[in-house]
Amino acid sequence: MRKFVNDPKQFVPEMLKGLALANPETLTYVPQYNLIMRKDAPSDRKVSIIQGSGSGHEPAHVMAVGRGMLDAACPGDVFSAPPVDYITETTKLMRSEKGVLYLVNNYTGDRLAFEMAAELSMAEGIEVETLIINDDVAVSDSTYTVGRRGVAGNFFVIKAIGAASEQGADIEQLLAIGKRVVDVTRTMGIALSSCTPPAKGVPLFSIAEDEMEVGIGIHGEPGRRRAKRGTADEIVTLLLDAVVEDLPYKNGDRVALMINGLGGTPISELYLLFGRAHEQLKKRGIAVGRSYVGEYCTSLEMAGASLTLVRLDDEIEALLEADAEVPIRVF
Amino acid sequence: MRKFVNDPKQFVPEMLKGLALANPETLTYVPQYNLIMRKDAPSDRKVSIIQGSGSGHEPAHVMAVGRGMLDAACPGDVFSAPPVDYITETTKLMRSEKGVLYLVNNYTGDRLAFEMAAELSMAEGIEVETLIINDDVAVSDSTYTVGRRGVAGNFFVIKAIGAASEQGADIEQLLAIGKRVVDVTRTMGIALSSCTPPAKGVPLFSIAEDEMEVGIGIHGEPGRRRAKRGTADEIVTLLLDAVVEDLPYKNGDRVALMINGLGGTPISELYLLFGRAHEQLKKRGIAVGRSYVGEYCTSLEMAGASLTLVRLDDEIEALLEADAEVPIRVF
Amino acid sequence: MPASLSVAEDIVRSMAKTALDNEQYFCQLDSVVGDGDFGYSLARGFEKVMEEFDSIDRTDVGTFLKKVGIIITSRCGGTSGPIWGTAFLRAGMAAGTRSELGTADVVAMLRAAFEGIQKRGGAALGDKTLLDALDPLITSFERELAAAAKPGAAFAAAAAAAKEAADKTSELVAKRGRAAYTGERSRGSPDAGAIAVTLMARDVSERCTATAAD
Amino acid sequence: MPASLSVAEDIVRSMAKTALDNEQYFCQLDSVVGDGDFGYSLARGFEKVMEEFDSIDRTDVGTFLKKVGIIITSRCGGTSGPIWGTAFLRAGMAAGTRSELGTADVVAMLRAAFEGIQKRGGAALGDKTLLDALDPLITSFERELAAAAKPGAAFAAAAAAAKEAADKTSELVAKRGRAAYTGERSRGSPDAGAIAVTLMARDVSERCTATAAD
Ligand SMILES: Nc1ncnc2c1ncn2[C@@H]1O[C@H](COP(=O)(O)OP(=O)(O)O)[C@@H](O)[C@H]1O
Ligand SMILES: Nc1ncnc2c1ncn2[C@@H]1O[C@H](COP(=O)(O)OP(=O)(O)O)[C@@H](O)[C@H]1O
Ligand SMILES: [Mg+2]
Ligand SMILES: [Mg+2]
Ligand SMILES: [Mg+2]
Ligand SMILES: [Mg+2]
Repeated sequence: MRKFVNDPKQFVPEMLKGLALANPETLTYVPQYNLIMRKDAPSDRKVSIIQGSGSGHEPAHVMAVGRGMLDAACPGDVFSAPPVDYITETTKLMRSEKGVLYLVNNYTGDRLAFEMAAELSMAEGIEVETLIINDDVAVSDSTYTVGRRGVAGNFFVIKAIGAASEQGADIEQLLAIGKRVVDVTRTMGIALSSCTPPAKGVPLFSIAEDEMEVGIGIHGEPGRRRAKRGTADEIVTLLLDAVVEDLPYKNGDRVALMINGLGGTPISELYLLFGRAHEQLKKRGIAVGRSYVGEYCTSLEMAGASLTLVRLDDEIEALLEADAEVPIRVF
Repeated sequence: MRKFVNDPKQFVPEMLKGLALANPETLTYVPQYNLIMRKDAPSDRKVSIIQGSGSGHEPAHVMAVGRGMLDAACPGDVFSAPPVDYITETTKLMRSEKGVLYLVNNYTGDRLAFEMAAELSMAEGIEVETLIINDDVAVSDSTYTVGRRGVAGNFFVIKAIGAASEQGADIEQLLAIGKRVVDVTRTMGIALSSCTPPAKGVPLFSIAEDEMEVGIGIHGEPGRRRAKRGTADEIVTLLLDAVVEDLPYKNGDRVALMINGLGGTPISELYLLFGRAHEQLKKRGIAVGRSYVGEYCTSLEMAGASLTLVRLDDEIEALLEADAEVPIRVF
Repeated sequence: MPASLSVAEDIVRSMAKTALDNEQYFCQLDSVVGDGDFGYSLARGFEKVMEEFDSIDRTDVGTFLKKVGIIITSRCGGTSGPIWGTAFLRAGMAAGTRSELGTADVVAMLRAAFEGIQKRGGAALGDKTLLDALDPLITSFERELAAAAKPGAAFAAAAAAAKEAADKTSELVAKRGRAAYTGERSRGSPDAGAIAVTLMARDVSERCTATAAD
Repeated sequence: MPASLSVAEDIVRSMAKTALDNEQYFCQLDSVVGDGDFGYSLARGFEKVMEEFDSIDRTDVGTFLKKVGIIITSRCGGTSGPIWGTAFLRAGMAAGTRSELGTADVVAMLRAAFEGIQKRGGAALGDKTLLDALDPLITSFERELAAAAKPGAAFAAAAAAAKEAADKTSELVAKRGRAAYTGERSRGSPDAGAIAVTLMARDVSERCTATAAD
């Protein structure tokens, strides 16, 4: 295990402690409930936005807490949904007259935990709504009864809802905006290596050096198929085919294009992929209006990348453009 | 080779193409000379700041081109200093009445190439000055005739000089500022894995899963010693001991603390290291005034991290705080 | 202390031991088709139960089990937190405030747990979840008791039925939880949750029923 | 075409072939103690020389070699660009505008290249660089010629002397370039640049001197 770690069970708390120490003016870490919150939240003038899900996807979502993004995050252990009472306590801390909105990635564990937490919070008189994010085209509803997974497209939902909530939108408006973003967002990923959860100590799966897992999930869940690794161009084509044809994105569309690294792939390769995807989209008559290259939603140190498209319109674009300030900024 | 790559020899140009496509309003890529420049540079009201060195350290330095940072970057191939005429052409493009400043990391190849390029540029009547960056404490002057290496501390030099040049400082003032920053900046790194240059196809060196290379260079050059991997706490102690005692940083000092990832280590682990370093510094009576956690200077997909300290004073802190805008921002 | 409460205590203690002893094994099973955290999640939940064990409210078996459910829900992440927490909560609710429980009560509690899981997670039999081991366990237990077996023998038979059913989940395609994403590839390995139920039943059978009311 | 120019062409062509044929090997040598890019850098430089070979200005040997130096400097990254570029530039300058060159001229050109490298890179003999192969090569060549050996035989002896010296760099601790950071660990493997000089000399000796003026 090539990792910087002390006690593997304390991996997440120690990370959160570091995160708060690095952002002393903006973030607070509450160790009892393993949560990270904005120092200036909640405010009765805005809906509180909360996300929780397994850890190991950093910067998602603990490093997306800040002005214009999340108000609080309640992460679980690596790759595990957070326990119900951590979510409930986070909700209580974020209680606002305008209500609390949960942004939940579509995984069974997360859905069940947030559902129970919502029930408990509503019993305490807190208004809670939930938006489900499910942008991954690798798995399709027809064959998988649990539905599509929430992956890197998550970022766009947080960004748009975060911006709108900052502007004072009420909870119904935020739900509507969130659904509109989810509706036009699609992602697919490719893994070139596995990853090793600290408490597990061994890789989640094994994959040969010349193979790739097409349609990988962000917890090492297998995707569509295992194949021989192609060139960067071939991989871009494969990802674009799956993503573009799913919505579908059409000739004349204007999109945000994200190349997201899964943790172990250097940013040089991500820009290389971005350049080729940009060119291929142009050939399809699809214009890239906004560009995102880097790590947004990872699987620990997995080598790999995902490609996300968001169809832009004036409203979505303005929300994506709005100012925000979260720890993941480099300076 | 678990990489997204087409023709390995085109790795750097394809990355640069993607970088420019992702930043159409701010950056231009000039394929003939493999350079990235600000669209709004040069300006006769400011000294042009140029950095070049081997690629494979991204975001350093091609993704540090932008307002308040570099005006242009001329990268070489992966881990190789750029050819002389690429530097010369970059210099010509960045010609300014106020002069051109080279920020050169202290490696033989880089020094020789920039020296030849400076001679050629000055022959064309361009005022050129050079600042050498050498923050790595792993190698010490007494034993290594080539001197210390320039590593992640590089970022602080670019940031401070970039800010001052934006404010109109002349080339002598910039040299003085740069030297002041170099004088108070120290770094040391640890590698947990090797990395594979795309055109090489095999790892630079081999290291067992339970080992670490203490004092690693950013091109896979060996450091001080090979040892059994310690816990995160032990590693932080080891890095801090080496860095703190070198300057030395003293009780009462206020510092910037950077935990830089070498490419393959997820940001979760970097924050964990940051938290422990912050605590240990506090015990030594050293206050962390500014925090930097993420990837600033990498070695492709190497697993590992470096720790940098910069002793702050009012002038340096104001320059580090100044606004800047480079591609490596996440949004 | 009423006999039923001490049996309930023994059973919870035994389940916790099984969860903690098999942490790595359960993770491994979950990583074949899922995401490999099942053993870890379950172990953290039961670890917390054991930490707080002595101070859990023991007014009656129902209260005791509900409290166990709340601890698990609060500390165990993943799908398993809500699922296993709900099971204990429902079993406790079914036990009510009775101080002594008969075999019929135990069957009712198990059924309540089963239905709670089903309602919470929306899984059907055959979806390759722990329900596929739990259902034959309850059915077999009930059948043996109806055939006048002693509780200990009946539960031993139930544990064996659960084992057989859990092994058979290998033939199923996962339709719930993270394992569902693997589709056809999930065939060939048993469900981690079902195996956990089986091992717990076996251990409970071996460790507890000797001292119980048979 | 003057004989000297065609010999110079053959030598450059041979050196380029050696660089391209041994790209991986030179990288490997550099990665034992350095950063593994030496073969790649050298190959890219000589590749560019071969690409532009036919259009290089051939007014005289001096001009030809200077142009080769400029191409290498412009295209070859790393330490090798400035080092090898400077070597060809200096050799070309030493040749001047003469159209025919004698063995004394060749020795002077080699010495000029040596001094150029030394000035550019600041390395001394024993610092474990290509100079440690180049110096015995020149000295031996000069000595053999002084002893009235034919140029071909003298160069073959010089190549052998270079080889012996390059092998001996294994015993040295690197003091220059990236290899310097390895300190004591650099002992035990030969210097990549020195080995490159050796192989080029051997190949030039085998391929070119037969056709040359001996
Ligand atoms: N919807 C569901 N209903 C009931 N049990 C489920 C459901 N989904 C998964 N399970 C059970 O939970 C086990 C996995 O638990 P865990 O690893 O904690 O969940 P995950 O990692 O999917 O969040 C599976 O082996 C299965 O037995
Ligand atoms: N200062 C120097 N002077 C002369 N030759 C040098 C010097 N430094 C390194 N070399 C030679 O260059 C070779 C390495 O070249 P290269 O890999 O291109 O350089 P680097 O990777 O260090 O920039 C060494 O094997 C050595 O022979
Ligand atoms: Mg899980
Ligand atoms: Mg090099
Ligand atoms: Mg799981
Ligand atoms: Mg080298």
